[in-house]
Amino acid sequence: MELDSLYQEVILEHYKRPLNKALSANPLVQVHHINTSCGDEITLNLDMDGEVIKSITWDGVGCSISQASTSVVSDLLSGKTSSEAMALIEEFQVMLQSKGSDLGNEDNLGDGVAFAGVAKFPARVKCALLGWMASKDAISQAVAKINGLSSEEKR
Amino acid sequence: MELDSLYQEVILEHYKRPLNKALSANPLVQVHHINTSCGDEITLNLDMDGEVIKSITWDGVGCSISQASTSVVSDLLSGKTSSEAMALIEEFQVMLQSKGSDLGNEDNLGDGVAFAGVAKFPARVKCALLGWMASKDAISQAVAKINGLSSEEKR
Amino acid sequence: MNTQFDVSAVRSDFPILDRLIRGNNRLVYLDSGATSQKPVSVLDAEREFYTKHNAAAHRGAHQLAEEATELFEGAREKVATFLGAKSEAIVFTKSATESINLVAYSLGNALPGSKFHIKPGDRIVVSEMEHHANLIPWQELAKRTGAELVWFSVDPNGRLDLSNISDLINEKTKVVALTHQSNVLGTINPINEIAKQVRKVGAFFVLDACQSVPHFAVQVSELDIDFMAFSGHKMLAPTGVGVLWGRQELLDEMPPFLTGGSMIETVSMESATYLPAPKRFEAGVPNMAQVVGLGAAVDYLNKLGMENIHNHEIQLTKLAIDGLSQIKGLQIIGPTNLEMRGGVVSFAIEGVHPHDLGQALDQYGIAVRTGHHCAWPLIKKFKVVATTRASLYLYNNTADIEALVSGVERARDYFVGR
Amino acid sequence: MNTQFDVSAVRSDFPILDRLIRGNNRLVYLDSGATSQKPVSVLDAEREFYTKHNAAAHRGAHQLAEEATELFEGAREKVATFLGAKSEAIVFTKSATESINLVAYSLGNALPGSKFHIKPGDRIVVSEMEHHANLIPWQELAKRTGAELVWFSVDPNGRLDLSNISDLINEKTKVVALTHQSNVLGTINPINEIAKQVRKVGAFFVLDACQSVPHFAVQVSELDIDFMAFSGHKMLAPTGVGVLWGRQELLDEMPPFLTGGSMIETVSMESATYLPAPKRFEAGVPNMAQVVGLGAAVDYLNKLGMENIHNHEIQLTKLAIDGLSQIKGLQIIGPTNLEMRGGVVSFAIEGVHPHDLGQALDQYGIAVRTGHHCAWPLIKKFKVVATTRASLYLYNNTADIEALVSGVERARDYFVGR
Ligand SMILES: Cc1ncc(COP(=O)(O)O)c(C=O)c1O
Ligand SMILES: Cc1ncc(COP(=O)(O)O)c(C=O)c1O
Repeated sequence: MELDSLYQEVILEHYKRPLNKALSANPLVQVHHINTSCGDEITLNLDMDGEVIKSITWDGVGCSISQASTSVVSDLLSGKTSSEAMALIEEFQVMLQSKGSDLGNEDNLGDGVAFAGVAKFPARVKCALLGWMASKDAISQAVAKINGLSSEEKR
Repeated sequence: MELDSLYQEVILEHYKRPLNKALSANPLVQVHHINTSCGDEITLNLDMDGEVIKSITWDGVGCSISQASTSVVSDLLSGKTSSEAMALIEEFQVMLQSKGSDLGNEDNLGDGVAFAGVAKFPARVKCALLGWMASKDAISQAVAKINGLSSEEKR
Repeated sequence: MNTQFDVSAVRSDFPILDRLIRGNNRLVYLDSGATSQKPVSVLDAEREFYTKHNAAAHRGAHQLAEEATELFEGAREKVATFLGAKSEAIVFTKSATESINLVAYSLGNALPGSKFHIKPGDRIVVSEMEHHANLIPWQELAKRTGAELVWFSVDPNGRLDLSNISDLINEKTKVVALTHQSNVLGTINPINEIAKQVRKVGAFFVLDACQSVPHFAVQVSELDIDFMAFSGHKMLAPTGVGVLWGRQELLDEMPPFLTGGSMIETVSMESATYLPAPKRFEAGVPNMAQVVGLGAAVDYLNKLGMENIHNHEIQLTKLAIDGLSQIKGLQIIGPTNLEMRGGVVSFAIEGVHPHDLGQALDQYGIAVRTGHHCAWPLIKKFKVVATTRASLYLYNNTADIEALVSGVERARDYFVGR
Repeated sequence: MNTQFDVSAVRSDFPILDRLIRGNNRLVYLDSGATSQKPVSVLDAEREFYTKHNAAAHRGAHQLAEEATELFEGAREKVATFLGAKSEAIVFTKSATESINLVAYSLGNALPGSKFHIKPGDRIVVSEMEHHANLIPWQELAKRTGAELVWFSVDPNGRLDLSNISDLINEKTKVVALTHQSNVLGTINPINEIAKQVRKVGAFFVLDACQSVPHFAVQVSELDIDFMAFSGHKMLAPTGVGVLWGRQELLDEMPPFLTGGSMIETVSMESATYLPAPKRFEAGVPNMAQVVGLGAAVDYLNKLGMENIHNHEIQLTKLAIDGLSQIKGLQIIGPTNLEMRGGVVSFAIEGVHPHDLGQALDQYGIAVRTGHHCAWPLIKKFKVVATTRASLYLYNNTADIEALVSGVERARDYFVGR
């Protein structure tokens, strides 16, 4: 059944047991994203250790795709530098907009490649991207904040 | 050719040599009517002799149908009482709204029956009615004026 | 089932029902609340208009223009008769959304002194179960005029809470805009009961009939309302056509909305005067083919009979509610009794997000809608993220309902296990 | 004639051209300025949408909804490419009339402080040759906002009088709304020349492209304008669909016009926030089948080539002007040279009212338009009651023009004698 090609085992696994789904206290950055076409929402906290992402924690409601995908991204990006993270987000986005032709590089995206099948369902691409776009937004804000701080410190 | 069934000889005759097409001075009532779908306009003057229509004179621009029809009505109604005139206008209107089934009574409508063919061309019905509706309006106003006057006189 | 209603004959008029979905599944179309499918007779009427009579209605003395005008105005008569209305009171728009915006903008255009003028302190009343199309235009009108927007609540059974009606609809109220049937809950609202209070305070009553006119007999002569809006595409007609019915004396006096050709009486460079309704509100070359298609849709509905259609839908609705209620963790959002209720069934299942459910159903060939159904405040009120909605129409049969119930069960098992 | 352009092949794509008129006359359709005829490929595209893919675009995760969305958005891309524009800058409306009203109402909705806000003392510039659709919305906006409406004159040759351009378009000017090609005169206006002055004062330039986009290549990237409006039905597409193109950064910022479903970001009972363009301006279930038909119309035009179409029309226009000019008492209303001019020929004949002429031509199978052509102030300016207008399109051939010229002669003889 084709349903399994969309809902890969690993997606259902992340959906049932999501990673990092508990908001950290006093985060460096908090963002709130909504999928306006369906009402799914997430809140995402980001903490950095210098250039390196210390943790991404989150909470929210949504479909299995958006929940699992947020679980995957929160895990994947921890320990990466902000620029490494941004590149991975870009790679994931390209895969999802490929309409199914790009199967993703597991070495880079890890469990993220399980979402390659979603690209064949245009209405669901936004679900898969929700957590990734929230992460991207949070990282940009964090970088701006750190640069702002350091330039302030320099003054 | 079917064109002749619309443009009967008598219509073209009235169009080329319209009757009463010169406005009387100091009329009892003057009305101005426009066919908003094409811009044709007429000004029509009405004078009464008690209950009897003394004259209908007019001026204006329009197609052969509206010009000829106004010529016909101005001639037909002269000498009629206002209620006779209203009945004839009603009769003409019924003929034109019959879609061609009512050929009109020549004893009553005179040259007016030449417009029976117009009823088959819905877009032209308004043209044929322009002068008749203006006459109806003018007669109503005249009657109101006369009644107003006489009730004032009675007082 | 209904003996006067031969659903398999009906189905053969709808070519799309032969489509296979996601491989080899028959199409089970349960999304008619979003848009309905079209019978061949409607498609043929449109095509015949284009291939034989196409010309600009009301704008030419030639034969095609005459024929186009007759077909266009003939369709207006059909719609009028269908609603128990006069032709002159039927305004063609592009959609219910335009129809409602038309009323809101026209009121907003009225100058002080006009009975249509809305001013600060005036009140506009809506409800929590409105579709965005019958909510946001009134929010915006309230903002533009300084009027206050207030609303009826919805109770946990999905019915309007009328307990505070005389607080809500008071002497300040200028407009009451309500839906006839909720597109999420299926609830049919007691219009004439509410109308009594609307009449008492002299407000205008605007009815959103998008989900009622396609599904049961609606006669404006029996409803004590002032305006009514609906879309053709939800009642077998082409996309791109809607209707606004209004009381003739109001339509003739209200300020115009869209301005342009064919709605004018006289025009100079400085200003213009306007024709009475319906032309007053139909600026431009109209959506002629779509209107002609709507006329054919009305013919089709009349042939079947609105009473029969409604009975058929209600029988299927009962089947659906009974079947779905058996499913573990499933909650029907909306009334579960069939009194004052139409063929729209929304539900939520614990542990299965509507998006996932809709996706699984689609994989089995079953088309439903998931999300907030353009009624976000209502969805929030029921404290769910979204719902799954099955909405029925005359071409659905018991097999469709059985497919829905077993599909939902199967999907539930897939996501949460047995 | 044009070797790249096989008009008899083109004609075979238009079934209506086989109609017989008033007995046994072949149809000579010279009223494309009012509305064009439709090729089979457009009708087939619409029908295929309904019989295979019909569902509410952007509103469902099921397969039909996905396909409908793809077809709808695919048509948007076709239209964008056709105009040299970005997809996001193409807004689908019901007509040019709606498109122009959209801009006028959106500006009227802007609050003080916004760059779109229009206030007393501001100026709106139009011209004497505007169609009512590009005149009355601006009269009404001027009335609502207290702005002043001023206009370009038209000279006796039917050209815009630009001598006072810097008086008209000055630092008070907020909007300049002009037609690309006059629907009465055939005049094509020098847009970029006027745009220089519009840019200098920082006003918005709104172009009515109803009579240009269907007839010659229009690339928004080459026109220094801000908004452009046109209708599908005049360019082979179905009735009920129009386009507004706008500069992306303006569309995204402007206040919405029609409000309702599918154009929102978030909604509460009190207020809503809105998506960027194009969705911002496409409230409600869209006119999907008509948009898909418009996409097919664009395909058809592209296949023939806009350059070829224009050349073909210009050759026929020359024939028409030359032929008609020979007729005693006939006056062409509009330019008689072919520079900056399209295939619309208006005329008047002494002693023959246009209505009578139109009626006689109809009797011979020739469809023209007579009257004020929704441009009443222009007709008054030329001191005629009305004109007769022949308007050409790609399916017309030399036989059509010959029929027109001899028909007009015959009619003239009928009404005024030889
Ligand atoms: C120049 C011009 N502008 C605007 C319009 C209005 O177009 P529509 O009636 O399709 O909205 C027309 C056609 O009627 C036109 O020729
Ligand atoms: C209750 C209700 N009102 C209004 C609308 C809006 O209709 P449309 O999108 O056709 O304008 C809909 C359907 O979407 C509806 O269900």
